[in-house]
Amino acid sequence: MYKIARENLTALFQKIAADQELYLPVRTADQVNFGVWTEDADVDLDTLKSVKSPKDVFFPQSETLYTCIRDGKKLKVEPEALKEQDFVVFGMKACDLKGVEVLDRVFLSDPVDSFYAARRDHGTIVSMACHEPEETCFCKVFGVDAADPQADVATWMIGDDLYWKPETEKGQKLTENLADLLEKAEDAGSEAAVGEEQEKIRTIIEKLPYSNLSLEGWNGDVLMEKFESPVWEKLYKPCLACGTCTFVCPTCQCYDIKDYDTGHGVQRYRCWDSCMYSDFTMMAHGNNRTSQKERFRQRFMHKLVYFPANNDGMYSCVGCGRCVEKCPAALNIVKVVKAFQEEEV
Amino acid sequence: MQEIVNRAKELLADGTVKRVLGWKAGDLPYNPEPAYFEKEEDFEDFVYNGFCGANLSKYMIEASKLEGKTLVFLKPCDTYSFQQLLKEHRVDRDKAYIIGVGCKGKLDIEKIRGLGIKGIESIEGAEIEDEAETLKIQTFYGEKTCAYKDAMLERCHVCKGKDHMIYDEQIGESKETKDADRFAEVEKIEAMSPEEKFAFFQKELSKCIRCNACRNVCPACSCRKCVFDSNKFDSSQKANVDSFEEKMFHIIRAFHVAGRCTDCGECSRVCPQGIPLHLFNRKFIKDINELYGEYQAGADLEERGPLTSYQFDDAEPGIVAERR
Amino acid sequence: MQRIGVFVCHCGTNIAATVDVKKVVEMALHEPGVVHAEDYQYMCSEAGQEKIRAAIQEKNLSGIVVCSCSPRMHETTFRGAAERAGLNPYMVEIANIREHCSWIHKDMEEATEKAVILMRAAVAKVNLNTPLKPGESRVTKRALVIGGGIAGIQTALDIADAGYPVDIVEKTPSIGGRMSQLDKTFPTLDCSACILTPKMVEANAHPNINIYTYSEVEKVSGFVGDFTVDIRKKARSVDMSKCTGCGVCQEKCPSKKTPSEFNRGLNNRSAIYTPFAQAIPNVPVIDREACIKFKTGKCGICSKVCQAGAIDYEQEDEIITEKYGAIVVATGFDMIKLDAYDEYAYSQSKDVITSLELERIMNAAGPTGGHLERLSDGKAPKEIVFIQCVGSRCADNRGKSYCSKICCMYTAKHAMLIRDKYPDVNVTVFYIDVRTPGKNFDEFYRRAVEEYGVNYIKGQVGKVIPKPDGKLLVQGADLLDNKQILKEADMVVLAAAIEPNPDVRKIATMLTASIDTNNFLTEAHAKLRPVESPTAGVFLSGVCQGPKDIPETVSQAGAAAVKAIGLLAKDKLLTNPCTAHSDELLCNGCSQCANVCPYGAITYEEKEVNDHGIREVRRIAVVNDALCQGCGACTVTCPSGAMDLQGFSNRQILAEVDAICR
Amino acid sequence: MSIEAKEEFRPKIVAFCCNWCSYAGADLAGSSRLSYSADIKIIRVPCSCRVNPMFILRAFERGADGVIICGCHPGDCHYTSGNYYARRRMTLLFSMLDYIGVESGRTRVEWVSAAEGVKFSQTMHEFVEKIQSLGKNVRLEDLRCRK
Repeated sequence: MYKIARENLTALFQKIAADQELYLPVRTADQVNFGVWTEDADVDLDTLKSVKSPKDVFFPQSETLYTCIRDGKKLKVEPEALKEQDFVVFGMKACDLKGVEVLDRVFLSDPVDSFYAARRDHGTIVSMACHEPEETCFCKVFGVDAADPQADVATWMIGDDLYWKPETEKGQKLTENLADLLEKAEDAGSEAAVGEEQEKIRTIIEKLPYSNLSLEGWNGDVLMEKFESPVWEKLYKPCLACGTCTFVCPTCQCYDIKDYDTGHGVQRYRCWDSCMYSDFTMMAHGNNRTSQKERFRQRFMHKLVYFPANNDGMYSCVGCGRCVEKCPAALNIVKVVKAFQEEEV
Repeated sequence: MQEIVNRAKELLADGTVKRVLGWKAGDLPYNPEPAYFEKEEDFEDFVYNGFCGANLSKYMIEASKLEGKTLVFLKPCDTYSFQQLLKEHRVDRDKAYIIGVGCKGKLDIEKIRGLGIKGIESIEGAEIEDEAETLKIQTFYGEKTCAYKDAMLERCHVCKGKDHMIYDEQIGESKETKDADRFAEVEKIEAMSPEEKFAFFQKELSKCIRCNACRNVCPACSCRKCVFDSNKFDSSQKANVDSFEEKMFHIIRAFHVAGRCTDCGECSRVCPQGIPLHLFNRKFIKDINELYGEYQAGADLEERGPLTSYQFDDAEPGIVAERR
Repeated sequence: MQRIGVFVCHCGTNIAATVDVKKVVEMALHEPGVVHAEDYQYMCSEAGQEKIRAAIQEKNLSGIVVCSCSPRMHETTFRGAAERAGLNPYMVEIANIREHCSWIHKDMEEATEKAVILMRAAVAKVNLNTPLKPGESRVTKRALVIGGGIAGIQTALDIADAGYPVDIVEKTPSIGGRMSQLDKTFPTLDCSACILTPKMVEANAHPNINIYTYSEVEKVSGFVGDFTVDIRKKARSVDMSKCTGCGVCQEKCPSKKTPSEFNRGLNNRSAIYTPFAQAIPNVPVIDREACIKFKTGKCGICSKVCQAGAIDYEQEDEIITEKYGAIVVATGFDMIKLDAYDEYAYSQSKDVITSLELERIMNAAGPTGGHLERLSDGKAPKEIVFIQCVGSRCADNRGKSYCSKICCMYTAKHAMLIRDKYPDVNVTVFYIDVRTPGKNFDEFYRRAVEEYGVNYIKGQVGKVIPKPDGKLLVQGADLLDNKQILKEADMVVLAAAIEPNPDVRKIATMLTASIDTNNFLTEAHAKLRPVESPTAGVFLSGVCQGPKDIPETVSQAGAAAVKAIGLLAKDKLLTNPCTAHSDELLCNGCSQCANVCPYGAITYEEKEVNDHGIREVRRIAVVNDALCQGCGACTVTCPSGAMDLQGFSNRQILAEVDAICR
Repeated sequence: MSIEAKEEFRPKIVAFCCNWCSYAGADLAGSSRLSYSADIKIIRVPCSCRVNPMFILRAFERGADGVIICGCHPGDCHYTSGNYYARRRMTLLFSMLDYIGVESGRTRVEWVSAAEGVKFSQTMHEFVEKIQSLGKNVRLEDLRCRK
């Protein structure tokens, strides 16, 4: 394990950014999101949750796939190059790491998404334990340990020091590169400090209102029963059919492929899509989910039933709580789970 | 609040209304959701407190399609939206039983979070009966306090007034909350140099994730299908990050609601990225007031909107350059 | 995708001299969708149109672009050519590479580059064109003529003779107009009243003509073939059906201090009056502002003396609503106000008069009984100075930029008449140029100079100074002799510019007829459609369109009548198919479009729609094709884009924008 | 950048002209041989009220440097009231563009009648000069549309 004084973090970021891109939580116009580090970026490591999850480091909100360039009646197709440079993501939380695991299931299983795979290959993740978990967090429900974020490097911000623990080869390599800035912290005091911080985090997590949410009864076996439940009819009503929950979610992975006519060609790009939108998977005959109830149901059925059924029981919710914070109609996955519990009681 | 509940139950029981549209308590101290109540026992969860900022008038579009009357609780500012919707034939007056409820200013959880208050367990002082000046907030990291005013939604500081524009009956008292000039923020931007203005909006809009929450919550954006969702203009609803389309979306959205926007402030309330979207709408309102005479959308049913009427001697578009 | 043909016209050298037409053809062939491109000397010619026809049929074209002159010129021609080849005429787009390109650019490379871009925009648009079919609308077989001067009378007579009913609306109490105020007419010197009065009588007696005098057009709605017009018949206070026109009331009327409009204010008339002896109808009106009965409630003499019992103080304005298929504007002209020309002392001296006032003085029925005399002292003038171009051909904003056209000739007429009747009077004319184009015009002018010894001086008058002895001192310049001239005159006559009747602006607005900066009504085409307004169904007769003398006015009146007759002869009209349409799946039923529609063409209906499987009854906007004129106001008001305009759809215009900005 | 800046700046300008007045005015300018810059490209619309703010923003998005809308003089609209609506719409739109930091000279409305060929030509002259002085539109351009 290593450590570095908080005041030296800027030097650390400078060093990392010297030869690769560095993504970390940056405050812009009063909101914290993951962004590229620059000298004048307002880095914010204290805000627990970025508004958007950092998933767009690996799966950007929009990315060009290829470009067609028109020359008279001829077309030239130029594929977009895959990510070739290494980069570092700093400050990902345990829930968001779990989110990446979910995305890996989708994009790295056959057929492999080459754009995503290239980003994963070139990215080194430095995580950060959640210093002060909040009431909207429920990562524990999905077996996430906010106190021990497993990544290439795990870090803990304790007081004025950042404790740094490489956990993979990639992490080791990054650590070596930063050797002159990181101070060894193999002593018992450091171990104890981290242990104490972990304990503190876990204690708070135990107390959080959603931590003991039960997911009993949410699996592939009850698919039809859940699907046909009358509960949805009541639940969806306040839903405004916006895409907020989808776009702040670390695991939502649906995208649309669209063409942008540049006037002298076409850029084919993909962009995040939301199953809450009325034109999601719109086809010539219309939409196969014609009502907002169906669309609303889809999102939660997918996270809690279909996905685990197809992925060895892995839910595609990680309990980050962003949807709890951001839904304009105060709806969220917790309310859904609770509503079913009440109904079943 | 009990008065509201009792009256609602009464109207439901005597068959005047088939359902009640109100707010249901959430599982956190601050997240009540809009909900329908159809049976007496449903009212256990009914709540009307400082966090019931959601404007229920837009839900009345769908409720108007249901059989029978829907009782809806509207705050003073919500009634402007309802009336504007009525003017545009989007809601059915005969399907609505409107109870105008009092308002003492609504709270913004983001403002509370912005004060560094996190890990919230409970909040005291947000109930409608409370006359508290201060919110007492119990958190996992100790007890915090916060002035009610400091936690209020931006729109309440520039409140249009506590009169209901349309209602069947009124329950509850209101408290004046206006303590700021409605156009001060707009004027601040107007005074900037073009470079500063551009930088300001560029920075704000670069956060936009095109989640459409602003549009979908907006009572004026009541189109069955938004132009940005249809192929009528080859315009796309979905994000292409940091491209011109974000600006286009917000300008066009503001333009489409110009003269119809009641300034209910829902767009800014729901934006997950905290973009002050009301600054677009309010700019149009300010221009309309200055150029075509004071106009408040939703204040009446008869007056023609400013963009569907004209005067022979209206200002020429060149006035924009002259005013600078 | 369409199969598009592009046809590039040389227009002789009009286009080809500045635009490399071959290059445009070559570039067109590069455009997606273009399967044929060619150029030709004159695309509008028979041979050019044949090329279009052949290509459409041989290459199975689904749309064509003609790069040529303005669509305002030949769009109809090329649409016709397409239609004859079996292509829907609305699958034709024009790229205007003449008026908007070759004629205004000198550099060939620049002009060619622009022509290519304009061609691309048209190709991009036609790619999105859809075949359109015009609808039909009915024609009300009745015409309205606004203005009862010689122009209006002639137009009405011609239309009526063709068998169609015509209404004339005249603002003043009698028809006759300016011509009735004239004494003699040039170049034949026949008596104006003698040739006008029979026409007035004929119009009055014509079974197809109905005359509303003392009336004004108040409101116009509708469109070609189907206008609805509100006419305000002002209260005459005299029952037209009872009055015998005996004139006793006018004699006995005690209020006789109102300046006579007909005599240009040179003398007074009574409060109950007919403007002039030959007035039609010969029924007086009571000027309520001058009438003692109306002002004080006492008097009522006219009523007492009227044996027919025609006086009706209670009469009220009446609004008549009538439908018309065609409207002819013949609102005529007036002299400009001379306030801006103080140097000529018009307002200071009674002996400085306008030419029209001189007409009245010379007229036997005028204020002096036809005797040429000074209005100040009644003495016969010995020295008369005419000043030309007062307010005409003006370089500054004081007057009019145009030539009033009639002044040179009427001044020659006045000079000649004076010299003929009063050989002892000296007549001097100050002029800028003497303009005499017209049959027998120059001969007429030369007679004035040569036979009658009128003294013409090329030069302008700087000032007219009234002297204490009653004479007028004229300060002028003789440009040919290059000297200053100081001349004493007994009378100065100003050839004031003429301008359209000030009311024409109001009428043009009602008719949505366009008007130029001088308030003359604009013709649909300066050369080829000189008597039609760009607004379909509205025709122009007389000076409302531009300065004219009587023969020209009468010819134009006839031409306008023919155009109106041509329209009225049709049973049905094809309507413009470029109308708005509402997409029922997108329509919110919010009524905003109806709020801005100037034609009331949008209504709403409750309709069951099937929105991709969702069936529900919705309030939907419905456009009445026959009423919609295709302005597009609704399309921009509609937030959801449900309302779109055929032929100018959102996507078509965006395609043009994209092509231009590409 | 420096190389680009040295190149002659040829602005792209879109002119929306109403069919009845301004398009005819442009025709008159043509037949009177009153020249103006070839940078102006005219799109014919039935009436100035047909111009959707979307069209204007789209032009800027696609790299236009200026957009001018020409219609009949107030009171002379072929459709009686179209230009009045256009006037309000454009005033508000231009004000909004100014508000978000777009140079206010990039957009203009001018009323040109069918008889005003001279005015049309002069207006276009002035507008091109204005755009020349403002330089390239970078604030509203979508970079993807660059060649």
